[in-house]
This record gives sequence, C-alpha cells and structure tokens, in this order.
Amino acid sequence: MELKRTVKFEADRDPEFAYWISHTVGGERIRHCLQCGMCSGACPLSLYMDYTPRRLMHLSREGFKEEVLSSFSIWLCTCCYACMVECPKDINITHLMYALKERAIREKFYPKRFPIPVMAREFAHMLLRSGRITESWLVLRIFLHCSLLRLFGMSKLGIKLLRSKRLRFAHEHIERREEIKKLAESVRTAKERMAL
Amino acid sequence: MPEQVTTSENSVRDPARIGVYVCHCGNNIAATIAVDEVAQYAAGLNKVVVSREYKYMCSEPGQAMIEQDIRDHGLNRIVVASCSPLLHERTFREVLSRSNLNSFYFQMVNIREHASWIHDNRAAATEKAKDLVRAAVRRVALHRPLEPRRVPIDPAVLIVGGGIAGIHAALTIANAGKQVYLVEREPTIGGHMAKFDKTFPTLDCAACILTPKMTSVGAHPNIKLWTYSEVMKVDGYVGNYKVTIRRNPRYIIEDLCIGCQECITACVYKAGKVDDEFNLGLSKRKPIYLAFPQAVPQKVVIDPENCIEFKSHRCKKTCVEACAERGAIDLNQKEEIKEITVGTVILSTGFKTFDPRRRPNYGYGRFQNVYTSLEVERLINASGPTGGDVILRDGTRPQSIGIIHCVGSRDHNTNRWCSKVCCMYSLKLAHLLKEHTGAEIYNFYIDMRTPGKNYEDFYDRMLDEGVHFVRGRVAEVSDWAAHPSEKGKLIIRAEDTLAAFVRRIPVDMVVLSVGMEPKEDAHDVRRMFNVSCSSDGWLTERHPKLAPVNTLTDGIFICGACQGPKDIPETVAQAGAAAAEALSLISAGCIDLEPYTAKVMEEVCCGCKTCIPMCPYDAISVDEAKQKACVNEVLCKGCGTCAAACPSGSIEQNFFEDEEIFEEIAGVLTHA
Amino acid sequence: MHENPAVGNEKAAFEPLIAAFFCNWCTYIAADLAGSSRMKIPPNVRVVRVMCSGRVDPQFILDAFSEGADGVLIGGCHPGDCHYQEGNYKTLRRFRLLKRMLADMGVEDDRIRLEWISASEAERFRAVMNDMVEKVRALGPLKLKPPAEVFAEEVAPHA
Amino acid sequence: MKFAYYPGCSLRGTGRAYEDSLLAVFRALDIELEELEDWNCCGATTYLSFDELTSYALSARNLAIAERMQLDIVAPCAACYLVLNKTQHYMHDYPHIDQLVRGALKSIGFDYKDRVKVRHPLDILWHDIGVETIRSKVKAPLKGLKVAPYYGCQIVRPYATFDDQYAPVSMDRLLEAAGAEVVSYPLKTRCCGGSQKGSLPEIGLDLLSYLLIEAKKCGADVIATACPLCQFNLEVFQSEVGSRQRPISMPIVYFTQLLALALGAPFSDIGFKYSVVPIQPVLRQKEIACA
Repeated sequence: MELKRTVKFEADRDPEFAYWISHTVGGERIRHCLQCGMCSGACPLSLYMDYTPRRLMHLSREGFKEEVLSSFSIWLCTCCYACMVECPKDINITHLMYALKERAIREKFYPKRFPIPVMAREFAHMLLRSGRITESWLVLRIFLHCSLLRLFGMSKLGIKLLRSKRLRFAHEHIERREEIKKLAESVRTAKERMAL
Repeated sequence: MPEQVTTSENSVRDPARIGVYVCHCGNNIAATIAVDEVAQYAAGLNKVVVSREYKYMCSEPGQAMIEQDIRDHGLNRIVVASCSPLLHERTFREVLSRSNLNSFYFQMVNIREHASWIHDNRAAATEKAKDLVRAAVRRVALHRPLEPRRVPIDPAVLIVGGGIAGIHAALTIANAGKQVYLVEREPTIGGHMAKFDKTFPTLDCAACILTPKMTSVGAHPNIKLWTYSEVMKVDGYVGNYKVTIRRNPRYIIEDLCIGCQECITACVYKAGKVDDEFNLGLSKRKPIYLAFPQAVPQKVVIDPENCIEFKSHRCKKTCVEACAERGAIDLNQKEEIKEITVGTVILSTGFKTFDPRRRPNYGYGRFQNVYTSLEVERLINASGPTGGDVILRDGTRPQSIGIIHCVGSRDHNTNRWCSKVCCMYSLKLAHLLKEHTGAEIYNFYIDMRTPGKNYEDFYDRMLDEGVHFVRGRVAEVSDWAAHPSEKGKLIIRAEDTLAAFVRRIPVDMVVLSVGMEPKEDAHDVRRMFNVSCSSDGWLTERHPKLAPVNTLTDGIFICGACQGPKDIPETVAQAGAAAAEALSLISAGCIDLEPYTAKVMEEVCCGCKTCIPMCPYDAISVDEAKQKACVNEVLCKGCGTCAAACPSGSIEQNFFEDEEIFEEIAGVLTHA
Repeated sequence: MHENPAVGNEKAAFEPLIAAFFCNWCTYIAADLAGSSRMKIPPNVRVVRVMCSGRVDPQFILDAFSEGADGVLIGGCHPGDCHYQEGNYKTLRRFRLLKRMLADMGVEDDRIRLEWISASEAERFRAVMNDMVEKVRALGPLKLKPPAEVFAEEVAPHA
Repeated sequence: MKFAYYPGCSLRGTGRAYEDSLLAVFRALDIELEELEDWNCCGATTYLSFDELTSYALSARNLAIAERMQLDIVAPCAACYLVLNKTQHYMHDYPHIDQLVRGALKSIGFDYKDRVKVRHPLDILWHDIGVETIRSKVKAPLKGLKVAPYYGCQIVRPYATFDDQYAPVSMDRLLEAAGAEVVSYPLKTRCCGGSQKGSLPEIGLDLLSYLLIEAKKCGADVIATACPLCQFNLEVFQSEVGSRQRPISMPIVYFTQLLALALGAPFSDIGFKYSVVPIQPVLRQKEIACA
C-alpha cells in the first residue's frame, strides 16, 4: 500500500470551475446544497460511485476540478432523475451531471477506450450525419473503438438479436439531412456570439 | 390643478416654519445617499427654516436637536427623513408634543427601506431622497392640528386556542384579576402538549406539569372556558371588540355533568369503535367519550357522526338512563351563539404536524410499522393505547428503530423551514424508546440543532447511551430486501455523509419526526382578526425583534406556534409576553387611535348619498333634516374610501386631505 | 410643464418616473420588507402612502400623469384581505373605469397598473417594480393627446 | 382524436415490438396517428452529455414539425418523451436557450410558437380514453396473468404531470382494465441501468438482477415495460443475470403488447415475434389464446 498526500492546498482549487458550475444551467442553486445526501441515497448507481453525488456537488462548488472531472461517478449517472426530484433544495443534479460529462469530454478527462464518452461521440456523429440512429451500427462502432475482444464477447448477443430480427443493418436517415447540419451550425455560431 | 377645497373653520393653518432633519442611520442611509446634499437641498426649499443632517435622528441627542430648534427658530412643522414611519413615526410625534406642537404637524420620509437599502446607484438614490423630502415639505405645510381619538379599553380579554400558550396567557391575566374568555375548538384544552409523554431536555412528564394548569383554568373564577367552540365573527376596534362565538352542541349539559363517566360505561357499544383522536387512531373510543382522563372540562361529549341514536334514532339510549337522576344528557341540544365584548385579543391557535403521506418514499400509510413522532408519544405514554408498552401494529416489540429527522422540514418539495423542535424531540424519543424497548436506535439527521439551555448536554447524553447517529437525509424506506439480513424488515436507505457512502439499515420500526406547519385555516383566522400572515401561513408579528407578540392591529396579540415553530419554554415565554402586553393596555385604561377619520364639509355636500354604500362600517349616515351626509367618528376607521368616492369632494380624510396628497404628488414628481 | 431630467432625447437615456400609491397595511409593508431584505429595485418609483388603496381618488392618478409621471402604480391588499374589509374592491371598480378613460386619452395600458401585494410578498413587490419600470421605459415618455393642463380640468370632474 | 406519432429510432430498431403493438392498440381505440413528417432523432440522453445546446435544437425540430402539422406529439419511447419535454421546459426557464433554439429553427425555416404538447401513450390511454372505455373494448381479458408494471425512470421523472413520481399507477390501471392481475412491484420506478449495461456490464447486470429477481419474488409471470431500453436490457441480458444466480426466464413485454392482445389484435401482429424470451408458455399455462 502506497502513501499519498491527501491534504489540499488552496492552490489545488480552480475558482473558474467553481464559478462555472454555479452559473451553468441547473447549477443556480448549488450553493444552497445542504449536503444532506438525499441525492446519493436516491441514486441507484451510488452504490458503485467513487464520489457520491453529494460529494460531487460540494467538490464542484468548491472548485476541485481534477477530482470531479476525473471521477468515475459522472460516467455512472444514468440520468434517471431520482436525485433531482428528491433534492430538498431543488438543485438540478441530473443536469449538472450532464454538464460535468460534457466538460469532461471537452477537456479529455477520461480513461482511454472508456466506452461512455466514446458512445456519446459516436452517437453525436451518427446523429449529425444521418439525423437518426441505427442502433446496430452504433453498437458496432462503439465496440470497435473500445476493444475488439468485447465485441466478440457480445457476438452471441448479436446473433440472438439477429435471430429475433431486431438488429437491422439498413442505415436509417431522414430526408432533409441538410437541416440537421444547419441546426448544428446555427447553434455553434449562436454559442460563439453568446460566448457560451 | 384641482380647485382648493374649502376647509372647516375649526382648523386654520398658521404660516409654516419648517424644520427638515435628514438621518444617516449610521451608515444604513449615508452609505448610498449623499445625506449632506439632501439636507442642503432641503434648506433651499420654500418655507424651510432649518435643515440638518445627523447620525441618528431617533437617538436622544437627535430628538433634543429638534426640540432645541423648535424653541430657537419657532418651528411649527417638522420633517424627518429616516426610516419607515411604521418604525419611528410615533417617536418623532412625541418630540413635537413635548415641545407643545401638535404632533400631526409632522411628516416622515422613508429614505431607508424605500431608498438607501434598495438602490446602489448613489446619484439616483440621492435624487430620489430629494424628491421625497421635497414632497414632505410641500405636504407638511398644509398639515392641520389633529387630536388623536382616545378610546377606553374594555378590561375583558379573549384568548383563542387552549393549548399551553392559551392556558398560560389565560392564567396570567386571570390572576391579575381580569376577565378572560378562553375559546377552544376541541372538547378539551391542553392542545399538543397534553399528548406528549415527557418533555425535553429535563424529561419531566408533560401531564404532570400541564394538568395542574389545566385544572386551574377550569376552576378559575375569572376564566370563562368555552371548549368545543369557535369564533365566528369579530367587529369593532382595539378596546372594544365585539366577538361572536359558536358553541357546538356536545349534547351534554355542562353544568350538570360531573364527569362520572357512567354514561360511557353504559353506552350500547361495549367496546370502543371509533378512532380515538387523542391517541391518533392508535386506539378506539365510543361515540360518547371523554377526550382523555385529565380532560378539562371533565365533561363527556357525544359525537353525532357515530352515535346510533343520531344515525337511526333506534338506540336504547342506555347513556340517558345511566344519567337519569342528573339528566345531564340532552340529545336535542342545539348550537349556542355567544356575543361578548373584549378590549384585547390573544391568538394562540397553535400548529399542525406535517402529514408524512406527502413524502410517499417514507412509506407512511403503506408500511404499518412506520409511525409519526406524535403517534410514538402516545405509544410510550403510560395512559396511551398500549399503556406505555411499545408494541407495533403487527403485535411485535421492535429490536431496532430508525428515527428520521426533518420529515416535512428543510425541504423545497414540502416545507422549506426548519421546524426547530424536531432534533430535540427526536433525541428525547431516542432515549424513551431505548428505555422502553432496549432496541438499537438510529437517528438520521441533516444537521443536529440543539440550541437551548442544557440541550447540548442532552445530546451528549444520547451519545453516551449508544444511540447511532447517521448524518444523512433518508432517501427511502422500503420493504425490499437486497440482502438476507434485510428479510422481513423495513430498510432505510441513506447516505452516511460522514462516511461518504450509502448505507442500507434494516429496522423493525420507523419513526418519522414530522415538522410543524401552520393550521390549515390560519388564513381564515388572519382575515377574521385582521392580522397578517407570512407567505408560509404563520401569523406575523409587528416587529420580529421589538414587537414579537404584537400585530399590526392594535389590541390583537399572538403567541405560541401559530407565529412559527417553537418549543414549550419559548411558547410559554411568549404567552407571558402577550398577557403582559394585554394587561398593560388594560391598566392604561385607554388608547389613542390615529385621527385619520373622514369628515364632511357640509357647505359642499349635496346629499347625493354616493358615500353611504362605500363605508364598510356604516359610519356614514344622512342627516335627513339637512340632507347632508355625516360621519360617525367612533365607527369610522379611517380608510378614506368615501373621500375618494365623493363626487363633490366634500368628504375629507384627516391627515390625507386631497390637498395634502396633491401637494405630495406634485412634490415627488416636479423636480425643482 | 415640468423638467424631468430623466426625459432625454433618445430613448436610451430615458428613465421613467413612476408614482406609486401604496396602502399602509399591505403593499407599503411589503416595500419595507423588500428594503430590510436589501432587495435591489430600480430608483424610478416614488411612493405616496395612503391608509387604504380605497383612498386613491382617480384624480390622484390623473394629477400624477399631468405632473409628469410616466406611469402610475396602485398597490393594495389581496381581495378579501383588505384591512378595511373591502376598500380594495372599490378601488378595483374605479380602476377599471379609469383605465378605459385613460386609454381614450392615449395613455398606454402598461402605464397604469393595480397590483395586490400582501405584506409578506417582498419578492412579488420587487418583480412588479422591475416589470413596470421595464415596460414603461420601453414605452418612452408619456405623450398625452390633449395638453395635460386642459385634460385635468376636462376629465377630473367626470372621474 | 389525432396525434403526430413520433416513433424515435428505437421503435424502428430494437423496439419494433413496441411500435407494432402501440399502433394496434391505438387502432383498436380509434385514435388516429400521423407519423411526424421527416422526424429526426431526439438526441436521447446521450447527446446531452456531448453537446447540450445542440441537442435542444435537434429535438426542437421535431416539436416545430408537429406544430406545423398542428398536432400534439405522442412519444412512446421514454427517452424521446423526456427529451422533448425537457427541451420545452428549458426553453421556458432559460431565455438564452429559448433564443438559441428559436434562432436555429429559423435557420431551417421554422417559426416555432411553442403550441405543441408532448404526450405519452400511458397519459393518453389513461386520461383521454379512460379505463372504463378500454375495459368495455376488451375482447380477450388476460385472466390470471400476473404482471409486474415497470415504469422505469424517464416517463414519470421529472417532468411528467400525468402520474405520480413515486408511485405511478397509470400502467397498473390500464393492465387491470385488460383483465390482468397487477402485482405490487416496489421497484416499478427503479432505474434499469440504461446504457450502462453496454459500457459497464457488471454494474448493469447488478441493477437488472435486482429488478428481475424482485419481480419473481412478487410472483409476476411477466414484466410490462414502457421503454425500449428497459425492455431490451431486461430481456436480452436475462441469460447473463441467470448465469450469475439461478437461471431466470421472465418474458419482458411492452404494456401495449398486453393491451393489444386483450383488445383482440392477432397475436402474430403485435411484436411477440421479436421476443427473445417467449411469452407463449405463460399464456398457454393461463389459457390465454396466443395463436
């Protein structure tokens, strides 16, 4: 067992991060957090989390960016909204989890070949390209990016699905794909204009 | 501009010599308003003789400064620009009367609450202050001398609500030799406290300290106790409130009933059949019953909903037989309306406990072994449904008990406030339950709040007794076993925030420490007595620090939990305070009311009667002989609605005359 | 008629001046509460205290406009909560009448407003204030069809 | 009664059974459906974590199309239902999102007025049609079939107003109307792990096994779901769950499949052919026609 310095210096805090979290959508009331742990208690995934949602709330508002963005917990969130409906201070915890994921992806805060961010990225690309998701291809691409072995592990499942005619490899897409591109484009420019 | 209203001769105005005083209020005003600038500006205004600024106008020297100026400069009008008139108008009016000036030659300007505290732009705030001062100067020049209306105080006091607050206030006033009417909705007085087993932190038994007080209320010659009764209507004003009270029929002639309870034994129902309100449905009572053994008054009640006689008229009426020779039972009793006159009123209408069904994830109502704290009080009480033996609804004795704090408190989904007493009573229950059952006790709390004399010691004592404390709000109580050890138990799921992981704790019994809420009819009470309520529904005091039991309506006082969550010591202290306030009015014998009444300028009045329906108090009538309206000063409460309605402008409201208000309007708007 | 420094040439510089009549028991206290809670409210409002919103004579409002107010706000207790039982109902009735009349004279709807704000509703008080100032600022300075003095004489008697 | 039907990607992929049965039910109750013209993926919950703001614009496109069709949307997929609702909520609550989304829609020629309601089939069947009407139309009651109603997360939480967040009952009532016996299922709103099964198999399995084992304990013959992902997880990974504890065989069907069956739709047309865990044995055992 190796000894590790656990003391935190003020220099370890990132005030920008603290500011960001309390000004991002859903974080308006994060400073009200009682640290009561209702969110953790209600969370079906908290049993596996390195930092419980409650701790993430506190760490974020205090600006401990490293700890938060590199934590496993944000990727465990399945967005079931249990925390949000329970929160006694009406903090939109689920949405903050999205925000944290988004930021972690933007700032590359995740282990290599870690499937969840990969899935998000692949999903996004497919959506932007064709306007719809073809699950079969999505799954395929994700596993290609993570580990081929896994894919073989899953092949049994694939066969099962094929047999049940549920996996179809015909690419789904919408008619006016250009609209999707336009949408994304206009959001991008608007974001720059609003400096979001 | 509108035409000058002719004024009644009795009050001619002498040429105004105005003094203006601008207050710094330490830094409260000076921080955002250039006080000196305002004062200088005022000095230049028409008719202003002196204009000064000072750190604290309300202070001794501040007041002295005004008096000095009145003497030296022969001032006859005073304007003070400081805080809200609701705070210090009286203070400064007294300054004037001390200097033999009519106290209504004064106008107050609110540049703190209405300016310095709500603006940060110094320039703009200063401009605004100038405008307001200018308006006051122009207005005060027109003020007329007025005499406050002096009304006598009827020494009788009405107390609404017979919980510990009402009981204590009643005894205090009655012992001072004054008449008290104590009105209680339930068949007995005692309120919530009567249901408690022990009281924190001293653990003395609630009944032992309460029942003696209850008995003396029942026996006191100066207290008229009306239980099972409700206030229906309140008229009049301070010193002279006319109150209408409905006495619901209890179908027992109180003067004849001696509380022997023969009738109850005789009832055709051999056992109880209706949920017993006093034991919160944990036991049954008969349709004819005494709320609880020490009930005051010791008079039984019949509840018509469940009495066979009332439902079918086919009862043997064994109760009536049993009471044959006293004949105290009167099944034809009708409700009775009482009209009384009192000088002051004390509201002690109390609170209600939070209904945990509004927090479904705690399973109250779904799992039989989930109890509210109040139910547990009865469960451990020697005179309770189980005689103090803690046996669960399923007949077992709990080996492990979870006490969940903050149920319906500090929660945006239900009540946002902290109910203040739950931490302490949860500790108390932890102790009592341990004592009664020897079970493992877990307290789930967010923050442990034990502010109060000897409260922290009590907390330490619980720690010594080995009660578990888990810092975390419980997310759910379920009967879903995820582990063999959880089979057949209620599982409490919460994050142990100090350990920083989620725990599942199986228990046999769950106690929900429910918070305090305003009574559902708090708003009706508020309307009836003309007092105000916070948005949460708690009755609001005139000033949170300096007038904690007064309301904005003179002669109406509040005490106890109707004003906000509080424990017994605090409640009793407040009740004492309310009683003292009432007594001080009574012994003063009279009170001065604002003379803001309406008056008719007969020479202008055309007798059109437009004003008559305007007045909610029927204070205006028509002098048939003269065909002119005339105002009954005693009935007039000075709202001014008639003045606004009069087409010929012949009704004026004292201190709010059209002219005065027009000057004020022009003043605030016209930049000089 | 009056020189309101707030009234600038270009709309941007325009700061509206709003006269407010508050009843002593509800809205005035709400305003005090807003103060003691240190809420931030635009400095464009000038409060005149009356005992009851029922006291507010339509003439006051006309006068306020003619004296240079760009907007008028009346604050009273919620229906049913009037300290004098029903003063606020009377106000409401008059107010509806007056509003129609003002409309004829070209006073925009947003310039004149009746709000029920109870003693505890400081937050609501703030909201109303901000909203009103915003709306009136957007409308720009008050422009009356007939010259102000004339209309005060013409209309006041009918009020 | 007519709605704009928004299938979403899943109902065209792994959730085809849901689509087939839903259409059958609506047909049986004469609710008209017109497919949302050239609809696009709502972005699901995944896209949100990639690029929140764009995801609102994408889902708003569907709202705008429905508005142009002058119809309210019915969104059977839990994720779609949530995301569309969420988009509307956030456009109300946050001016900058509203501005940004409207701007984006303008750029593709939509002038969005926000006049669309997003409805869930449960909502429509329970409130608009009503339990009584359904009961009256039931041809083949599901006598004795013990069903565990499983709502999952995103339908009742956090925006749904048509049912209780903690203890929803809409599906219970509907299935009862269909003659089924609804068992009380404490985990009816507990999360199934969503896409975690794909990314973090172990954890996904844990969550799934809770749900499956508890349903067995409650004596359920089948679990009824209202979400393609829940259905997929619970059904397809059963064997894995089984391989950890004792094997489980629990048919996982869409509530619409059971309703359709009760309303007399031919067994072969309502998606049972896609099942991995066949429901026929249970039905036969209960003597409910399934041919």
